[in-house]
Amino acid sequence: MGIFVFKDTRVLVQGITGSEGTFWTEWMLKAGTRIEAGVTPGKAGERVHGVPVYGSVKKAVKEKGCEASVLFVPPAFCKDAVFEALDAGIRKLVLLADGVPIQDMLEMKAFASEVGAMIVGPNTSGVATLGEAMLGFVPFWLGHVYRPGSVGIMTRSGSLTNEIASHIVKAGLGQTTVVGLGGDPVPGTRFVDVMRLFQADPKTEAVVLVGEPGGTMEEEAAELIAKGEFTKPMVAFLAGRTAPPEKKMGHAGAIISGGKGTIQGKTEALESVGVKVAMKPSEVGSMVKALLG
Amino acid sequence: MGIFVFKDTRVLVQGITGSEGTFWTEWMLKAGTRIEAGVTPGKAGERVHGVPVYGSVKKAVKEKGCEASVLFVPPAFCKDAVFEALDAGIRKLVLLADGVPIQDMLEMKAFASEVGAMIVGPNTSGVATLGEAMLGFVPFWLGHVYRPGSVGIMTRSGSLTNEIASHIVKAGLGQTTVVGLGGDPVPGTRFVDVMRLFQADPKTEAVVLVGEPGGTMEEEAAELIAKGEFTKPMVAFLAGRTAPPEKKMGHAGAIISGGKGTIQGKTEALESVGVKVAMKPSEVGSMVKALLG
Amino acid sequence: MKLYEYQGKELFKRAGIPVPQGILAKDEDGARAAVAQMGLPVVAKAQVLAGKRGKAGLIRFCHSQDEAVECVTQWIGRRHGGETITSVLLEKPLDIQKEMYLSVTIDPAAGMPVLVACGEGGMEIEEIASQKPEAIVRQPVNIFRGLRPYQIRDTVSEMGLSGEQARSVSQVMASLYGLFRSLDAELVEINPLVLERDGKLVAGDAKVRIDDNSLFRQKEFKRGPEQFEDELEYEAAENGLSYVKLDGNIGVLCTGAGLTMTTLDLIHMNGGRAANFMEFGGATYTRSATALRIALKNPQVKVLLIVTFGLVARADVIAEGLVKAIQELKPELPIVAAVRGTNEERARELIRSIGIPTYDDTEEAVRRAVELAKE
Amino acid sequence: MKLYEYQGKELFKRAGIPVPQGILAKDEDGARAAVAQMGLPVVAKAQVLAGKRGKAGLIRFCHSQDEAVECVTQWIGRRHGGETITSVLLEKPLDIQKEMYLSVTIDPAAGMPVLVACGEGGMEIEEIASQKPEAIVRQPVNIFRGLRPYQIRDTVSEMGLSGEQARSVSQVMASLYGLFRSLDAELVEINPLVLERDGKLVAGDAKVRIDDNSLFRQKEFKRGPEQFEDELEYEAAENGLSYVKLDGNIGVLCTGAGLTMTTLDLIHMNGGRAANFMEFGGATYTRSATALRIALKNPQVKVLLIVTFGLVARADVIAEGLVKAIQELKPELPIVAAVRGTNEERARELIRSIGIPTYDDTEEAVRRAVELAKE
Repeated sequence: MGIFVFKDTRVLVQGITGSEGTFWTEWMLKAGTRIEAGVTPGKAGERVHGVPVYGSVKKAVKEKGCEASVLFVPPAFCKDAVFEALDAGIRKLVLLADGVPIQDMLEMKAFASEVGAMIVGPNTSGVATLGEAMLGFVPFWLGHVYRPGSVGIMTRSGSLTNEIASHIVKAGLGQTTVVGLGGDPVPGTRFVDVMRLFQADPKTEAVVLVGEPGGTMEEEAAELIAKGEFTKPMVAFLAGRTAPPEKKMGHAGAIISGGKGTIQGKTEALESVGVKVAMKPSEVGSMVKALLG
Repeated sequence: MGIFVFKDTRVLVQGITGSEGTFWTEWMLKAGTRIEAGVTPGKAGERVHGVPVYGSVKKAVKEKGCEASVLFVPPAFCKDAVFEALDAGIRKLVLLADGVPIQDMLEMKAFASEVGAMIVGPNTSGVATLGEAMLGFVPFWLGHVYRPGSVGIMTRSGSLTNEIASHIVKAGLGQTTVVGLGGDPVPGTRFVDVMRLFQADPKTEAVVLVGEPGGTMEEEAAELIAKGEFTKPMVAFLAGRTAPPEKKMGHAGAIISGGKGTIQGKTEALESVGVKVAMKPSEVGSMVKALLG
Repeated sequence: MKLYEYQGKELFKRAGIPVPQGILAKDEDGARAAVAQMGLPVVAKAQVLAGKRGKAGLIRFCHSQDEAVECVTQWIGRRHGGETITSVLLEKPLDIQKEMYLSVTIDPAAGMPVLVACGEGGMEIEEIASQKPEAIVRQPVNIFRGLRPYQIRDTVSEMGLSGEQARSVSQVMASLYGLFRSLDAELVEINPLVLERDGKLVAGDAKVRIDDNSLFRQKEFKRGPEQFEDELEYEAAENGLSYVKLDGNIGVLCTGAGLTMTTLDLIHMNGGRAANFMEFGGATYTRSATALRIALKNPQVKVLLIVTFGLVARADVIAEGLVKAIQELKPELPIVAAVRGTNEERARELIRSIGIPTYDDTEEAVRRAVELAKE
Repeated sequence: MKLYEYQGKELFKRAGIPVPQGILAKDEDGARAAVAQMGLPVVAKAQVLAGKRGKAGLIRFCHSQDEAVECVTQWIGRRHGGETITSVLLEKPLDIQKEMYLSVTIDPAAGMPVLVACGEGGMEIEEIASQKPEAIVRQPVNIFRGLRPYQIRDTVSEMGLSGEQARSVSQVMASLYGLFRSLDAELVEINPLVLERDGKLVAGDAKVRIDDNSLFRQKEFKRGPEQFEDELEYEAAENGLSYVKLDGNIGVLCTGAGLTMTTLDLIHMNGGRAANFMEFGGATYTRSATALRIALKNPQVKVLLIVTFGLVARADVIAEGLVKAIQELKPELPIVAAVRGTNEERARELIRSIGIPTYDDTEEAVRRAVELAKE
């Protein structure tokens, strides 16, 4: 099991004929991902690593029943591609692009929430359910970093996640699903959304949260635990303890965040609800192991 | 019982301090309607026939828990008033205004369908559940026209509905709920929507459809019956058998309607699924009576 | 309200949709000047709001200045579908390679704007729609999100277009949708959308219909008498009344469109012929008086039939208005009335007090009116 | 990117939001001309992107032309928060009756635009927010439906305004939201929004921040060096790199913001001090080379620490780029590397081949770098 994407999830690759799309399609297939179709306007009829290419998402969904889409689409065109996918009935999306205009993201979020869809990203390395499927570019092939197991990872970072994941493996454990929320200020999916899924997944026994300064996602995670809606053991690692304070969006930013966002505040919030906060990446593995007894 | 509005439905009157709003609030109260609050921006604190007036729908909903709203608002401001009501959580609306811009109505429909709300109207005389509540200006006080009973009425007309209703009473029957869909080309609620409600209402034993030329609402009603989703006895009266053909919206109108819209076509569609179509208003009462055995 | 072709093309031009070079002529001088400026040949197109202008011979290819002048001078003043022609559009002819169809309108059942397109287009679009429905592409649009690039892409591809043609049709679609929204239109239609031999795309015609309910904010447009088939219809509309002249002799005054149509149906079933459709709200004295005055202006009317079943308006209020108007206008013809609703007893008294028979039943009143009309 | 006050006010003016009369001066002549044109007194406001300008004495009330000239000539060229002042805005002073606060920004948790308003406003808005939070009105906006009249009405009423004040603040709100959308802004802020004694409403200041990711379509704005606290930051940004100069001596090159911050944290925990934050994607040779070059430009750097854990980029590709750059630049300082990810064995070989020690473990590499920096 795991969450979000499974070996039988029928996946669409938007932008499959681009160089990135083509390159990562091969790796995603190797991860076991059931890629049923690709879409690139004007390239209908082609094939990429054996995957048939359609000119529109609607056609791909109609013919192949795709349920999830991973988008290798340049930032300027993400909004259109996401709208197209949502309009065609896709309800799980992984948006990899770095550089998506933030107001486009607001529109995508609004549309997704209207129809009850989940957008992971943008600016993420994607999602991998180890041993089942991978959407994006999580390096599942590094055996000393990723392997099937019982720990769910949700993260705002890319490379750091590999570092953390490698310590989980070093501790003799493995992962269920790794979800990269992405580094943008308005991610499509937040920690709390992923926690609800991990809570419901019987195979995930513990969850590792990889956080950063800024925003309120870590504080929301703590609130969800406080409300009793997430009850599994959790270890957090927060990068940026010594980072200079975030450049704020005028007074409005401070008003909106209500003073949240510092690593100190996040650490306190998480610890107050029983989350173990690691000070170094190398501590994460042993802390999880200890929690799982 | 009946449908849509009941004696315990907490009702809001938007535009309550206007002359129409004030006049009809008194009648609606007389009909038994549980009017909890009124709204007119800038008139918070006033009272109309004892009903407290708020400055915003949000406040009225918060303080009085209103679930339904009837709008005595000029056409130019209906969109804003409906958005305000939907945003505040109201899910049943009766839009009385005649002259609402059609694209405003498209926006209202889109918002309503996003949140699962029902807008009856515009350009309607409203909704009355006899003996329980009335939203709009259905003349429930005319005892030889309206009285509690077992027949649901759904109609595109105003005065004609009184004529038809009077023949139902003449036949010794009465009505559950009378729903005026309104005379505009894009009504917020269609025959099929009302039929689903009547189907679920145990007190409604038969339904009378009052139709007109143009549009496809009568044809959709026939389709719903054909699909087995509406199974109660139905009598239809269609006005405009001798009316000159509708002025079409260019070729596009014909393409969109697919040639539907004539009284002849509507009659055939309804009769083909067992609906009795009356030729004169005076026949409706006896036809319903015959169907109810 | 409908706009003339030349008005629609003016709007198209502003929105960046290419239109043929053209000049509006209103008289002989105008026609000569237009030809002098544009050169020959030209196409003369009478500016009318009703359809079927081609079949009526009101579009003509002119090889000489005299021919153009002839069209203008002969057409102007002529009647077509109830309206009088007042201007002729002279245009450079198009070098047609292919005709397509494009419109944005409202799908009432879905309650959404819809883009309708066809790669084949031309005059017979309705025929294509019924015989080859798969050639017609319908793209419903979420009004909040607007017409999106992927929808345009899908539509153009379903029209069978690619490359430069696809690109230029896409641009026209986006502009057309923008016009639809900004004009509060019920319809914006290009039929045909012409692809010329040199690859250029041009709107061959322009049909624009603005939502009457939006005229309070669409201040550019004013509804004039040319929008109506009859002067009386215009006068009625200006007074908030809905009037359509028919060819019978029973003048009809009713409340509500449904009751009015039913009354007309009943007249027909009883062997009579109505002189008009007339719906009056009846909320005020003035309205019923105005309605009466307009109905009586039709010289065909032999009998007046009044049928109301008050809703917003009280029956006695309507009756008072009618009585006042009748006393003032003193019509010299029989009147039959069925006035029902709140306070109908007093209404009946009032009407009877000036010697007009009243009925409780619409069908009875209609029968009596038909009898009187036959006398 | 942030805009200067004068740019923001120019945009406000275009959007119909009233701003004080003002002239931008860049030198003595400019200052004299401005005063000559506007009369006295004037307020001189240094144009800087950083905040706290008032506390730094960079806003001054000038009663004479000489005072204004003094501000302009003394301020220009001065440094404030990492930037050099290049212009001063001279404005007619406002006759303040009341100060309010108004902004449109993004609520990241809700993923929605939000209108933030306060009827009390002024300099201490953040203080109000923490001490009297009920005075701050937040109005989330559905981005498809936009800021609706009823939301403006509610906000203005919660601000405690009515009558003419309510009307004019409403107009400013609608315009401000329009600006927010059309500019792809992260923030448009008026603080203070001044109500003058004669009842006129004027934007006392203007803070506008455009989303960098939207600059490809917001062609009016170009990011220049003034947007960065340091020349190197600008150079890095122009090369798609994220660089922040810090005050330590360990130069850092990492992939990913999270790993970079973690490396900085580890350096700190081990008693060292980083010379910079530097995140390079590492997808191409050039990027790692450029990153290296920029990091070495800081003369404080005594040790270079490279930490990567390849994601999109293969470790060997990153290593190749680094090796090439090191061979070319020949830096005369110790380098420590922890390069992991796909093909890390080959990466390690490559790096070792030029005599640089590599580590498997980030924490070990950091410890070694800190040791070297202390030598």
